[in-house]
Amino acid sequence: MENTELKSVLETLLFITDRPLPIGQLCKVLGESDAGRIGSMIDELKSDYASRSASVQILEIAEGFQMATRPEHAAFVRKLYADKMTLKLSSAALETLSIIAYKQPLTRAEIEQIRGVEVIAALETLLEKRLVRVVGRKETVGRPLLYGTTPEFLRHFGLKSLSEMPPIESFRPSPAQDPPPAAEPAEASLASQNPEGA
Amino acid sequence: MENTELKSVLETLLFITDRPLPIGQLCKVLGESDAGRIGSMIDELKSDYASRSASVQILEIAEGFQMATRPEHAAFVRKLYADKMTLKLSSAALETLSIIAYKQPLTRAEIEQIRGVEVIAALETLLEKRLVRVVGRKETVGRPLLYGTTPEFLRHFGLKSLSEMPPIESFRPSPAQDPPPAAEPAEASLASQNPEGA
Amino acid sequence: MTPVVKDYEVHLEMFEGPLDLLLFLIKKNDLDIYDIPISQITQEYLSYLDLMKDLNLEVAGEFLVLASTLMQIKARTLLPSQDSEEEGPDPREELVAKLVEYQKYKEAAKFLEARAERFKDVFYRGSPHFSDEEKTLSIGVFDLLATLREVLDRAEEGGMEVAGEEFPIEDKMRKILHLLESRPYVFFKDIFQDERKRLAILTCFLALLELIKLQKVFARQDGPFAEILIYRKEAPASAEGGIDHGEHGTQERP
Repeated sequence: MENTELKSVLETLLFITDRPLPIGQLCKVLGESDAGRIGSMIDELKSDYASRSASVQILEIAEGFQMATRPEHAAFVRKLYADKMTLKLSSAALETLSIIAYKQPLTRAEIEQIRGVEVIAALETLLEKRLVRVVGRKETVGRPLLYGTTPEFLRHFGLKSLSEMPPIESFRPSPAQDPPPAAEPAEASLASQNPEGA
Repeated sequence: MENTELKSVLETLLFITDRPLPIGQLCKVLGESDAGRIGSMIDELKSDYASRSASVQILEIAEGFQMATRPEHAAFVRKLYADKMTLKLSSAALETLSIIAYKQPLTRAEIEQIRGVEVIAALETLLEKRLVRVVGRKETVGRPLLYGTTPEFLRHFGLKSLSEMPPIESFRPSPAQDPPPAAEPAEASLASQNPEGA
Repeated sequence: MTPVVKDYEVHLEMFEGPLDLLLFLIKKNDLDIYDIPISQITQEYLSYLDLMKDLNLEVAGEFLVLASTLMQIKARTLLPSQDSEEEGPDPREELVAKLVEYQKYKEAAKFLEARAERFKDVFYRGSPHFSDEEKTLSIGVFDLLATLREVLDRAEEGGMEVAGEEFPIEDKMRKILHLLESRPYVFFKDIFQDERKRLAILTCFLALLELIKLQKVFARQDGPFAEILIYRKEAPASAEGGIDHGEHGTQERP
């Protein structure tokens, strides 16, 4: 690949990636064996960006390269994401989430069996907030989707791993205690999560 | 805020966002009341990018603006993500989606009325891919959930807004066996938006 | 009636409904949706239903409801026309209206598909990654069934069946894979080449479905009602340089 083309593809990759890309991986994707060449192309890109005072920069972080915003505009980025940071969950969503956390992977029908009500609205909220994801399909009739929790789930609840969750048996209700009635899934949180408030 | 600064912050926001930003939201984040000014700054940014043949472009999509890669380098992006970037929907899912797009908001029973068969599996797939979301409940017996399309839906199909979809009546089968109506009236506006053609 | 083929755990995911089948038959026979020959369509519709039962496919209840609607319409056309006003809505008109309505959305779906194809090469930061590729039969179930029907029609009539004769599905799966060993694809019909017995043909068909489900082969059709081809599925090339999203179906946002 010729230099201009290589630089252009590099720019594309550094833009689109959601994690730092090591030189080795860039070589593989670009089909280029000369890591030194990739390195100097990145340097060129860096100085191109700097010389036109672009508001985006190419950073070398621990494991690799990635585009990032410059600190000058941090206030605006924070403002953009301000609404997103607050995460309020309805009790229906929380109950659904705890069922998934303890019983994963499981299907929607299995969650509904436990909760005794439809959970599609709660599930949609959890998917939207990336607390839950599809982890595969169950090999039964219809191959229903299987759900599990995400790394975001752990981060949000301050857990290092799933094993940090208390054993489910510790929540066994005392005989007298009735479980609270299943609450309506509240739609409120959807709008606030969406920055444009669509 | 002075023009150069404004453009620079705009570039930052259009880069960092993971979803299209409507002009209104950009105004809010930037503390700028003049939407026209933001619009012309975006136009300037667009032509800056085009004139230096940047490998990234600014697109008007899904009722907002966002940076995107250019189609020329798609092969490398796919390679970076191990080919996990292409969503192929089944025809059942596509049909369910088109019903939702035109008739939203509507309930699952209403979709099933049109398709004549259960749609829960297709609906679950569409929710999971975030092409569709729960938008509320219908105030009838059982308060069934109402579904609608998402900004991701518009983005996935390259639509600026729902109004870019051809009127549903243009798809009505004609009494004689004429070929179905030409499928893409919106061609012109997209071609100009996406100069390379996909 | 019990299904002809029993005890096989082959399940075809059927997301198509009775309206899809009717629209398929209308297109296949090049009929006018506004002027459907009701006897012909009813007979064909019922024969597909029988075939689906023979294959032990899960036939949704809606299929049976529509079957009885069709027979009701047929019965009406045989009666001398009377004051139809008293009999409430004309079931034929209702059915045509439903078909026309649904047909519009099917065309709209094609519009969406074409759009997605045009924009598939543009990526955004935050574009979702798909860890579980949507499994789609690239051809319709009814296209498969239509071809199967042709094969069955050509085969010898059922009189030759030997009671208790067995056709293990595994044998048929091996046979199909064997056919594909020396070439990249075969015609769908070629799979049934040396089969003469109804049960053997049905079993062969189920074997094919199973292989599709196991992703050992895939079916392709270039254009409506074109010949169906069965391809061997190559082992996926190692995703060199790819980010492993196995544990990362969702993206982390700032």
